[in-house]
Amino acid sequence: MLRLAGVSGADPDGIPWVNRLVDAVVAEVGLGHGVALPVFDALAREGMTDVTLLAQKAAAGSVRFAVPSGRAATAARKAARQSVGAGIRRIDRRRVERDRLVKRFGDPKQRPWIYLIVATGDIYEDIPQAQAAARAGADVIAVIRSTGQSLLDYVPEGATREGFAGTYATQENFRLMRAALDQSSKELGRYVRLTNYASGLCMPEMAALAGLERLDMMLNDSMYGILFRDINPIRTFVDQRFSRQVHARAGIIINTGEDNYLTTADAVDEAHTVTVSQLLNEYFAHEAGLADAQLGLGHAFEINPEVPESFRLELAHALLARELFPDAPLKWMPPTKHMTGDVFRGNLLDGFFNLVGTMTGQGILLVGMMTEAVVTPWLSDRDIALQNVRYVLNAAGGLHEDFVPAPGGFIQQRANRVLSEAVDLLERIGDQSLLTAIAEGTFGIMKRPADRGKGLAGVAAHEDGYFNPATEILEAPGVRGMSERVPQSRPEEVQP
Amino acid sequence: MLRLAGVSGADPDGIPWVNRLVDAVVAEVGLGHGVALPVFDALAREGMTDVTLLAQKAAAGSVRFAVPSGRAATAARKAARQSVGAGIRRIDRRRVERDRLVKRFGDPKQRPWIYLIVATGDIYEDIPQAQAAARAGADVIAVIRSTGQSLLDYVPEGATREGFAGTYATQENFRLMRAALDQSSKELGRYVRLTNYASGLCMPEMAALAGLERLDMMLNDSMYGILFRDINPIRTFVDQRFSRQVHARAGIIINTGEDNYLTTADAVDEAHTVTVSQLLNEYFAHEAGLADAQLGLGHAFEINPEVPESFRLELAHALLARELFPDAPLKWMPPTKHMTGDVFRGNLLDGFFNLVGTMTGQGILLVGMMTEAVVTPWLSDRDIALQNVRYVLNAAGGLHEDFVPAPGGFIQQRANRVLSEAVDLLERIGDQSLLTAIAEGTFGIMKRPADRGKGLAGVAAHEDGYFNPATEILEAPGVRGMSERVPQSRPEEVQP
Amino acid sequence: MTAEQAGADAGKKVVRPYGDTTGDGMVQVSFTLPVPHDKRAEGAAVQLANRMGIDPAMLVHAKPIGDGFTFFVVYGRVNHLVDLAAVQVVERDFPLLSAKEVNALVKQRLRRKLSVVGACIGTDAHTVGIDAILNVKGIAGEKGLEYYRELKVTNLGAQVSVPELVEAARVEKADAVLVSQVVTQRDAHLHNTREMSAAFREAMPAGKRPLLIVGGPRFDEAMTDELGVDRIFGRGTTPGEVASYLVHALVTDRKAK
Amino acid sequence: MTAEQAGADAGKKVVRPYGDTTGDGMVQVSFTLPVPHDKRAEGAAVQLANRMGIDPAMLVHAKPIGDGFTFFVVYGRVNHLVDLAAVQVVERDFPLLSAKEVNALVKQRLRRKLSVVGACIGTDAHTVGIDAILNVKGIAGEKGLEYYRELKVTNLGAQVSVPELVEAARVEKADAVLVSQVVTQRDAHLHNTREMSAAFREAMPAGKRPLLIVGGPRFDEAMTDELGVDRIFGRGTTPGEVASYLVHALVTDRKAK
Ligand code: B12
Ligand code: B12
Ligand SMILES: Cc1ncc(COP(=O)(O)O)c(C=O)c1O
Ligand SMILES: Cc1ncc(COP(=O)(O)O)c(C=O)c1O
Repeated sequence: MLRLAGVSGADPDGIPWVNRLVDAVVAEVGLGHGVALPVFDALAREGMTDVTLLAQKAAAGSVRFAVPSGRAATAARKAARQSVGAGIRRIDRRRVERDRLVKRFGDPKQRPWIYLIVATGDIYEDIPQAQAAARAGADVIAVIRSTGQSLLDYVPEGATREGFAGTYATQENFRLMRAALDQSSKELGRYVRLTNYASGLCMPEMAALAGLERLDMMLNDSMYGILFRDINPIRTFVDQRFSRQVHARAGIIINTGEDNYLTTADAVDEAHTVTVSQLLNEYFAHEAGLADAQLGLGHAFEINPEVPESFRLELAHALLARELFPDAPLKWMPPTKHMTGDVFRGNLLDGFFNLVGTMTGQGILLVGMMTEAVVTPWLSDRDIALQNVRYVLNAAGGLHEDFVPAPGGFIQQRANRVLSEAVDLLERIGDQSLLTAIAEGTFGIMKRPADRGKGLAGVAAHEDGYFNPATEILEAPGVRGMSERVPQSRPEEVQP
Repeated sequence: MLRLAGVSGADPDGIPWVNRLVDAVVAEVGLGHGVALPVFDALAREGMTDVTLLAQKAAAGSVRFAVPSGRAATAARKAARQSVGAGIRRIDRRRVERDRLVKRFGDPKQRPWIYLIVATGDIYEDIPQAQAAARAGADVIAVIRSTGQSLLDYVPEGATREGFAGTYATQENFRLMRAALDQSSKELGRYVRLTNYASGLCMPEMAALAGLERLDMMLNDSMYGILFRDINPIRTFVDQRFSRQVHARAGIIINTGEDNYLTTADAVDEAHTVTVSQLLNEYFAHEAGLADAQLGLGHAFEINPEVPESFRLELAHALLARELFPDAPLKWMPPTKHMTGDVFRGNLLDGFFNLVGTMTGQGILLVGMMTEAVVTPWLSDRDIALQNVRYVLNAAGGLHEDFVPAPGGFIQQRANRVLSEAVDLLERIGDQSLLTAIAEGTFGIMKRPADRGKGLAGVAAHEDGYFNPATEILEAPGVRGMSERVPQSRPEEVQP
Repeated sequence: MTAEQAGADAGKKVVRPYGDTTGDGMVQVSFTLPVPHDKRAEGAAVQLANRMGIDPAMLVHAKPIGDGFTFFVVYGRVNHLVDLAAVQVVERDFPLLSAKEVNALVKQRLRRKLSVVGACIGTDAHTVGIDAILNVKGIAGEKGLEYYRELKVTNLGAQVSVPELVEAARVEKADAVLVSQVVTQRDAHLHNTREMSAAFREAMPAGKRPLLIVGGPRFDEAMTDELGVDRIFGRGTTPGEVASYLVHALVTDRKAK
Repeated sequence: MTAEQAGADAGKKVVRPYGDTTGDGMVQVSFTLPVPHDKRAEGAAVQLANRMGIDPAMLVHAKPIGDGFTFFVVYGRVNHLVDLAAVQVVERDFPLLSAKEVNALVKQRLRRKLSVVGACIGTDAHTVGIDAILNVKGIAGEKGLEYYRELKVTNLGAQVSVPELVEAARVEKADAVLVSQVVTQRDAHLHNTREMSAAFREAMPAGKRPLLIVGGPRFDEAMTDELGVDRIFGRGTTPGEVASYLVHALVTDRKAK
């Protein structure tokens, strides 16, 4: 919220002013009323307009905070709405800008869109690699962030050249990469999309920064943080809601993380948990105002290739998702768990993954790398992988016409079975509660109780008079309507 | 023929006694009456029984030959029949032996049979590589012979450790490899088949040796020698007939060479020439007494992978062959022409080739190698290639159930078009003659006139009284019937 | 079996890579050079192959990537010999025990439960490997250490900081600390392991320090000294091997530590 | 452009392989060793990688093949530098001419047709390459030499013996002999080329000998002296290049021969 109000920069230790400000507020008045009222009240009292300056003063200990009431509260609310509203208008402008650029440069010619990751750990190596990937055919570039970032309770500042298996997600890195890809889009006559993560302890902030820097997609799952980062479940559900409201407003497509379950659980036995999670993600997304066209629901090609008829099982699962969510741009994830150091076999598996992708009409295809079990992708891995995708889409792009699962046959039976297991599980969850199911290890065989996990300290119940101008604006009637109207981000459908 | 009569061994220069004998006969009486009459006449006159000894004497210049007549001719004919008949009985025994071993060890569990080449250029390296391949899943081992052999007018002798891109086909090499594979068959509980070439100037001799050493398949095409080795067309048609009669008797499956056309001609434009050649090969094979189950008619995955929908075009071609020859164990050949030094891409293409093989029910699958454009296969190439085949057959072996070419769609249209082009071409050939069509470069865009080519000297018109005991026996009524009765080499169908 | 015996068993000491003929020395190499594709780039690729000892080098594939890079595939004969006698391997120098034997030995000789603390440290969140070793479920048909009655297992999970780990080891009176590291980019696994072993050295006197074990798919098992740990386990480790080693190092052959 | 210029153009002289970061030196290698799969075999694979200059070497895949062989995949950082300035390349040192220019130059300066004899020699029967250069059809959108009005082309086809070739060259008064060699197993292409050039040296005095050109996908273009030929053409040669070279060597710059 404060990001939308324009707070930026960091202290000499790299802790952003946003965080210093929130810390100061929480120390004095707690979190129960939200930070907007105390902050804008203090701003008025100090006679200031720049919230970043206020944060600096607060960090120095020279500002007092209180929860205002009466006229002071009304004034603070007004100022907050204005300030945050300006941020949201910036997001709106970036969305219009995206629509304009898509109109000018065009969308990819084919489905699925080709989605590629860069993960050098240095934004200045990432940029040329992303541009090379775009030139070689990538439609979407995902910049992987450093391993530790999801557990940082702040967003680092500036351009970064470090990190393991990826560099940090920062506003400046977003800006640099988006600018580079705008250049590539122009060169290639095709709008190249950019992706990062709205995930981890800073989910909402990431969403805001993504909107402000015109990212196009964000990894954003309702349960990933709980299961794979051991973040407190309640905090996660709250944060994902806000972040999705921002994404809805920004016209950003979310990518959910069901693929991750199959890296720890068995892809055949637990196939139905993917379906259940997709349904949950869909529900929470709709609830936060996202349109179907913004739902990059995830699923993955993770069946052990030694399993007889594994390819047909994959087809069954992929088709099931396709039929359950006909209007969602499903995100089809490549094999990872059963990839080994045998890179020749790896490239082959990726080819069959690509084939399922085109045979079942997936929306977004995350390109698999032959070195999956070895290193984060090399420049050449990406090139080989794209060549693989191109071959398959070009050579067999129309094969779905001739692919008719035999009525009552293996594929249909399998899809039915997964669906009925999913329904059973949903009924069981309905009897208990989702939080209980998560606590019991239903998803990805990870057990996560609601009263544990990282970031628990940041969870507080709303007190009377809680006020968050951002949610207020994002939930205002009409806005929801808008995102419903942008299923394919088609330029003519954009609101003025 | 003389091979069947038991002539073996070679002179100190490595020229087999068979050849020395024929040369001596031809020098004195020409080829028009066949060699049987002069040889067995001389044998009687010299009071000898061992034809090899006669050959040695003839080479030393101490035997005179004549075309006998009257009683001498009758006696010579009888002796020749007896002697050659003994050879043919040896072939019959090897066939019974094969049937017994197949019964004991079993046939491969899956279709297509997995066919692998070894080509080290040294029989003693070939053997362990073949055994390793069998252990890794190969059902058929083809031992590639040296580049020059097809133009040798004799079959070298003994075990050989030299040659380029393969070592020589010799009777001893056949024996050594068959023995090694019998051992592997026992170890694996699956009869491993052995293949070589009845092709080139020594086509008939190779066929005889294959029968004698219980080879199981032979490359044998009615036109390959003409087109790709510039061997005289008439000689080739005569030789292929005799060699096929021997194959029919020996229960050997022939492999025809249509795949080769597509290495010089375009696989899309000239697809119909493959169909035409298959029909010709089928016709000549039936005519020589081969049963449908012995017809490994060839075709190949050779469309430029850059061609849009290339994979579906391959499916169309493969299905067409499958439907035209429902009872033949079609031999499906891998990509070669469009393979490059990019071995990662190569392995991928081979995977899609394997997929077509299983989706269209091919009978024999020649395993493609990722190093096709680089080297003759390495041990590891073969292992990687087999792993590729295993993955595809295991993961997608039942996919044909769900593969239903859309009625009137791309695949059906393509198959129809190729078929109608094939019919047109056959009509054109019918109007002229096959020899003219070949002379004009119809197949593999190679022009081969009937009065040119290698081995022309060995072509002679039959004179009155021409006698070949082998053809006589092989064409005797009942024999044809026998081969008709062995479609799957099932043991219970073998003649006593 | 020791390395020497193994060498003797094979009956030969010096080998070369094998393409399709004994002694042919053939290998395959691929790499990218940061130069645009032209003849000079191809020459540079051959030069590199030559320096690697490949001669003759067949450049069989060259493909431009982006503007300034070219990817190459090279085949050829490498001139190096492999001296099997000189191979240094961390062979298993302890007997492989069944769960029953492990329990019996701990019970008889140690007379208390053996305490094991496990974690993924640093920012690494790949728990599948350490879970395979520790959790009852195990891997490859073998149960994990939790299944052993006489072992007390504390699995701290992922993204554990080094101070947290040291503290937990102290609280649990750990006999052994098991650390997993899967992310290797920029040698993350090496940095984290060194940081961990240094912290234990600092926090506890030599005699009191738990046995330090790291594992992960990309470790070189011979680097124990360099990393300051007692043992390294690599790809495909099974729980049984780890349990057997624990008994060997902490119970039957304490000096091994 | 000469090699030196090219080096200068790139603005840098020394590079390393590139995995995902400038200077990381990363390469991929695969090979088979004739040893059964065990730890010692893995150690041997790492040893070989180290000798090739890869350090650290990550052994990422090991798979037994048959009884006594193991296949390995290794990734790692190679320590060699690639010195672009030292790259020796056979750069095109003649102008690329159009068919029209070729014809014009032959007609004006030679004043007769230039006679070319082509063949696949030895037991090699791969004619697609030489046909691509000689036949009208050509390759890659360029017509072959038969299309050039002022060239007289005799294509002997496949599996031509060296004596047949020498004889044909004499009969056709060949200005140039073009030989293709595609099969390279056991260096067949090198043997055959040497045999061919020796035969021409023997059969004809230096001044009368036709220009000797070989081509094929696996030749090293720098080996002309070793093989006794005037020029070698490799992968992806086009007819235009060959025609231009013929004019250069036989018409415009006779001393080049
Ligand atoms: C599963 C997986 C995940 C899961 C992890 C789930 C979980 N709870 O563990 C999820 C989806 C969350 C994930 C996320 C990421 N991953 Co990940 N992941 C994998 C994957 C597919 C499999 C790893 C695995 O589980 N192997 C199976 C286990 C059983 O094997 P193992 O770990 O080798 O363990 C065995 C031995 O090594 C040994 N062992 C291991 N540890 C220990 C410890 C001891 C004490 C002992 C004795 C033995 C031992 O015994 C085990 C049993 O035999 C690999 C790719 C691959 N196919 O290998 C990538 C991979 C490991 N991931 C990678 C990356 C980069 C990431 C991310 C950073 C990507 C990102 N930025 O989003 C994230 C963040 C993770 C983080 N913060 O660390 C990279 C690492 C690259 C590198 N070499 O540096 C890999 C190689 C993929 C790639 N090529 O990019 N990942
Ligand atoms: C087509 C082909 C065949 C066809 C040949 C038809 C024909 N009429 O040529 C057939 C099917 C007959 C065949 C048979 C065999 N083949 Co073959 N074949 C191939 C294949 C698939 C393509 C070769 C080709 O046509 N390339 C396209 C042309 C245009 O490229 P190119 O030859 O490189 O030519 C270019 C340049 O090199 C240069 N050039 C070439 N020659 C010359 C000459 C001059 C003067 C100049 C200036 C330039 C020049 O210009 C050309 C145009 O750019 C390759 C595999 C592959 N994908 O490369 C295997 C391959 C060449 N064959 C191979 C083998 C072993 C055989 C056999 C021996 C196998 C067997 N035992 O059955 C047989 C026998 C052949 C024999 N006696 O030589 C091996 C050679 C292995 C090696 N490195 O030693 C290969 C690499 C396949 C393999 N991996 O095993 N083959
Ligand atoms: C939804 C989601 N968020 C985040 C991540 C990445 O992990 P981290 O948040 O730890 O960087 C993933 C990984 O695939 C994911 O699917
Ligand atoms: C029918 C046939 N014969 C023979 C060969 C092999 O060539 P050669 O006879 O020259 O050894 C092939 C090659 O594939 C073939 O298809």
